[in-house]
Amino acid sequence: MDEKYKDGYVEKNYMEAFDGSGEEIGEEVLNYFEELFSLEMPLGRMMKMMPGMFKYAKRGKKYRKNLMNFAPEMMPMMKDAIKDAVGLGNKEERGV
Amino acid sequence: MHKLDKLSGIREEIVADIPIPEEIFYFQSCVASNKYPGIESCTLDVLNKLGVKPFVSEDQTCCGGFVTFANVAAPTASMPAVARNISLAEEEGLDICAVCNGCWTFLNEFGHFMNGNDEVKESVNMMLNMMGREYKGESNIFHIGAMLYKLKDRIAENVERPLEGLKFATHYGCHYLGGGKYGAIDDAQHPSFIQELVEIMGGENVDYTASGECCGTGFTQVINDKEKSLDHSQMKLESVRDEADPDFVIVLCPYCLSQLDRMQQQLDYRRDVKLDIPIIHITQLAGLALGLPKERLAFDAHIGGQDRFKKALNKIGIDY
Amino acid sequence: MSKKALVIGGGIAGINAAVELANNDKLVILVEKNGELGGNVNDMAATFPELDEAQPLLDEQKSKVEDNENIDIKFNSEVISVSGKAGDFKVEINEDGNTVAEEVGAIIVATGFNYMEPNDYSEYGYSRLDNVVTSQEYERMVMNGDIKKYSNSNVVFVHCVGSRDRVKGYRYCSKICCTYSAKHALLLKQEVPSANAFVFYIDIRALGKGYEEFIRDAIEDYGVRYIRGRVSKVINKEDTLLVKAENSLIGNPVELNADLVVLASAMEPQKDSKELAEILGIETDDYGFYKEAQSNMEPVKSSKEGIFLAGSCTAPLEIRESVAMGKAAASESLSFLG
Amino acid sequence: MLEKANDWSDTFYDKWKPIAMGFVNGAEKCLQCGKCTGQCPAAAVNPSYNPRKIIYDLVNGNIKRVLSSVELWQCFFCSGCFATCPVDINFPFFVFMLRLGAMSQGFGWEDVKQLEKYAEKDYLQDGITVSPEERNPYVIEERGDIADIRQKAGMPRQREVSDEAIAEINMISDLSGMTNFMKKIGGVELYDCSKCTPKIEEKCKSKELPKKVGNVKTHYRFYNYGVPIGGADNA
Amino acid sequence: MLYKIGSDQKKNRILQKIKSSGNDNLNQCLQCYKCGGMCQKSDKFDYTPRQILEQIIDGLEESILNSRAIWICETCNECKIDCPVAINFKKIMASLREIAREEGIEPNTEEVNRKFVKKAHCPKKEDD
Repeated sequence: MDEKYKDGYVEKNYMEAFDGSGEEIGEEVLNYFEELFSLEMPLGRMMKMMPGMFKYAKRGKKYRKNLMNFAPEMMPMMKDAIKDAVGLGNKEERGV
Repeated sequence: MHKLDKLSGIREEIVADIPIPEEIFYFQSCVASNKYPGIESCTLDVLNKLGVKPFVSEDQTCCGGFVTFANVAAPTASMPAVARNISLAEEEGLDICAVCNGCWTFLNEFGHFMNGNDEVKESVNMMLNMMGREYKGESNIFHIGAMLYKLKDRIAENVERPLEGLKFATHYGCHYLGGGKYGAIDDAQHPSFIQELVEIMGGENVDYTASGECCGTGFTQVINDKEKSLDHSQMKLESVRDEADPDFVIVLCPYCLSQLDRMQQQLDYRRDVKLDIPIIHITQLAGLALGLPKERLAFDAHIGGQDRFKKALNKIGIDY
Repeated sequence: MSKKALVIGGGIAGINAAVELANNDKLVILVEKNGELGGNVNDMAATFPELDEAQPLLDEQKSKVEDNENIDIKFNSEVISVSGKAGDFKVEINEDGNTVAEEVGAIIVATGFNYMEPNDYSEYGYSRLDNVVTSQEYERMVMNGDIKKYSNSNVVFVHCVGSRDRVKGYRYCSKICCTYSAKHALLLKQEVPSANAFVFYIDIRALGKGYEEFIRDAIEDYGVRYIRGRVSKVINKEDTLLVKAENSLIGNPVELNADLVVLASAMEPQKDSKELAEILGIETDDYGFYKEAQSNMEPVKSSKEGIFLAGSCTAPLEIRESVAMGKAAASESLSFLG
Repeated sequence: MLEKANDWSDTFYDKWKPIAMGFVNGAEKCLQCGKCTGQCPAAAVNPSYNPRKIIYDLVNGNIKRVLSSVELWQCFFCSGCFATCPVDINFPFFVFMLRLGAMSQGFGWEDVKQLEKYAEKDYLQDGITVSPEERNPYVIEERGDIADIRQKAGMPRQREVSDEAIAEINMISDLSGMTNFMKKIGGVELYDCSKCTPKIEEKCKSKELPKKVGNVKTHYRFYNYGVPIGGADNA
Repeated sequence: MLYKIGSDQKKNRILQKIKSSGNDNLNQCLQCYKCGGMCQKSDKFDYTPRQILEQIIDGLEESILNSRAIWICETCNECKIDCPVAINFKKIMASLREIAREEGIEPNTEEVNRKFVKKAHCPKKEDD
């Protein structure tokens, strides 16, 4: 029998492996999933997307053309994201 | 002998609404193109012979199912890739035909999911618009097994090399019948559509106890925990060898093919289990019956069961 | 108000309803679909929990009906149309081809149930494998002695085939499979002591008088092995059947080579229960069982006045309760008979 | 194995369902009947793997035991349980989602590390997950080079994926955060089996854990669902 | 791990030994786990008392004889007092320990109950 599984090694250690109670761990995992599956476009996420777009644009002319005709669609999204982030939008709507 | 007449679980209503197209988008599978090219060449020739022109596009990448379910790519990362692949077929206005259980289930599952969930479709299309593509979600995804079953009358007319005297066992794989149980043409527990095709082509069906079991890859277990995957494959292959002793085992998915094929050598090397079972894909079965030449069948890409290949193919007139 | 009553269905519930009405010197028309009375009890070898012979008991009930001149039994017949209201219904009955018109004061529906054919359960291979039978066929095997050939072999009884299943079956629990599976195991052990009996259950529901002791006797005295876990697959090996399940009290999967697999299939309403409901103008629930007026306070009244329900056409029931319901329906319908 | 029930988070499953966009639903309908474990190929070969127990723990909120368990990573993904389940629970999707949750808590990285090569080197660089390169020496000399077989079959020596497609999937991977997700893990670099030495074999087989993944501290997993009789040696 | 059942109970060595040692009401066990709930050492067990009973009936010798429970059991017999069918669990554990000793299976736990450690000088027979 492996040394690791003698007397209560499992109970002691898997409790210590988590630093927090069941509720906290549940919250953490839920926040992780929330952020993983979130569909809104906050400014932070858009910033993270920038390097990917530049790398794509660097690859060649026709890729830059694709990004160009995507630009008109991106502009309104950028405006909302910046407005949300900077907080220029009306306060009640964002429930501040 | 397989009791076919007693109870066939084929779902006629699903078979009925599979269209017989003139042209179809052939979705290249990664294991097929890089490990078993016979599947690709047979599919192209068989579809051409049956009057369906396959359209192959170099822009089509891997379905991304393996990297997603191996937890390296989150679903939000692979859903746009699936939408991108499906949008290639939509540009040509074609339906997609996949040769692998994994590709079919993955494209189908996420395809239906995106159609059902509008915000997801919007956010996916936002990413695809950057590349000048757009996912509309019109083209449906069919499995090559379902297409061959739908074209079984044409197969019957075009059989040039009847498979007399050859014994065929089947392994249906898990994802097409089990995972996609609401889209598949046959019942998951007692499938019989390959047996019908074999009878049309003149072969004889043999059955074995572990025919419903998984092939043993466990999707990533063969990489992460090879012993357990070998245990299961050994149980299955020994059941095939002892009870059915077939000339060929027909599979629906190249990943099952690679597992059952290569594990014979691993089992011989690691556990001294002597197995000599030829494993072929359903498209290679169709290629065999429709008289494709030896090179197009590409059986020399297979690892296990080479002597049995020689014996069986010589029996029907191919000097292998 | 007409003095006659109509009883649809000659099973155990219908028989008792007819006898009660006849003993109160009312005239009864008993409409029976098949050629003989008794319904599902005809296929029964023994009853539970006393395990005494079922057929003599049934013959005694049948003779009560046949010798009673107040009861006019119509075999191979069915009701075509019903009109009018409580107290004087006008009924047309198709008896062996020719239609007969009758005037009745009250109608008692006792059409009973039938065992579901588990063909959708291809994992059990019901009509595909030879040694996989339903509980009804097993009872017939016991009656005509086919069971003797299973000496020192394994017989497996599978619970909940078709019931408690949202995907291919019905969501309700058929109530008596737990008890009659124990009865089947006991019949097997008495007939063939050398056979091993295995019962795969999810939870034992002994919902009647003396049923729990009955099942515990089967486990303790007769050595029937009860394993908690629903059977996942029955696979056809060369000559035996490989039964795969999980012993969920330990958590390990289990394999067993069985020679006979008995499926306790669900009790579903009769195939034509919905049509008959339209003819009578009464409501059914979405499975096809007839709906009581009020499930607790008026279990015997149907949704239409003057029409009463008896037996397992309302829900899966054992004999004892069908008989009680038959008698209750008879007594309640008296007020409508002149 | 003491069940510290007060340590369960019983609202986890209900809150989780809407977040996971409908990928996971139906576990609350579970009858605990064991039909899935009966036919499960993984439960037949693994000493303590039991899908029914995993669903039970998830619905009751004992997520600490699920996320830190080795058994969660032993599923064969064959969806036989989804095919036979009387209440249609798509268990492989639950395992897939729970594995994502376990990775967020630092478990399971030794397995994902071995698979990361297929995503970074093969999928993103040449667009195909399974590369033609062979590592099994028997296959290399017995079967020979796949490119010759493809040529004999009258097909191009190598399946080409257009660089436009590769550019696009790379952009998708960057946009969706998959690239930096993989950078954190750092895949196992695979050795050439024909030039194998005991030292290389030991390193190749060992499943040492990445020290940290991003800011997530990594842990080894535990056999939480039963004593590993005979299974402990490769724990 | 998958295990096979169906061979008749005569070949089940452990069951026969337990039956011969006096408690043959093993199949009366309702699997209701009243015994484990009140047992003082049940948090240290790897298998709950009722799981051990179930495995005895099925003949899973390897997992019973390797389990920690048989060595940690305090033999206080409180479980027999509360058990609805009065299964003498203490005797069952005793015969399991005897079989484990005959087989020479080392207890895989440090917390072996002092009662079972036979001292060289101590003539007392174990358990009574």
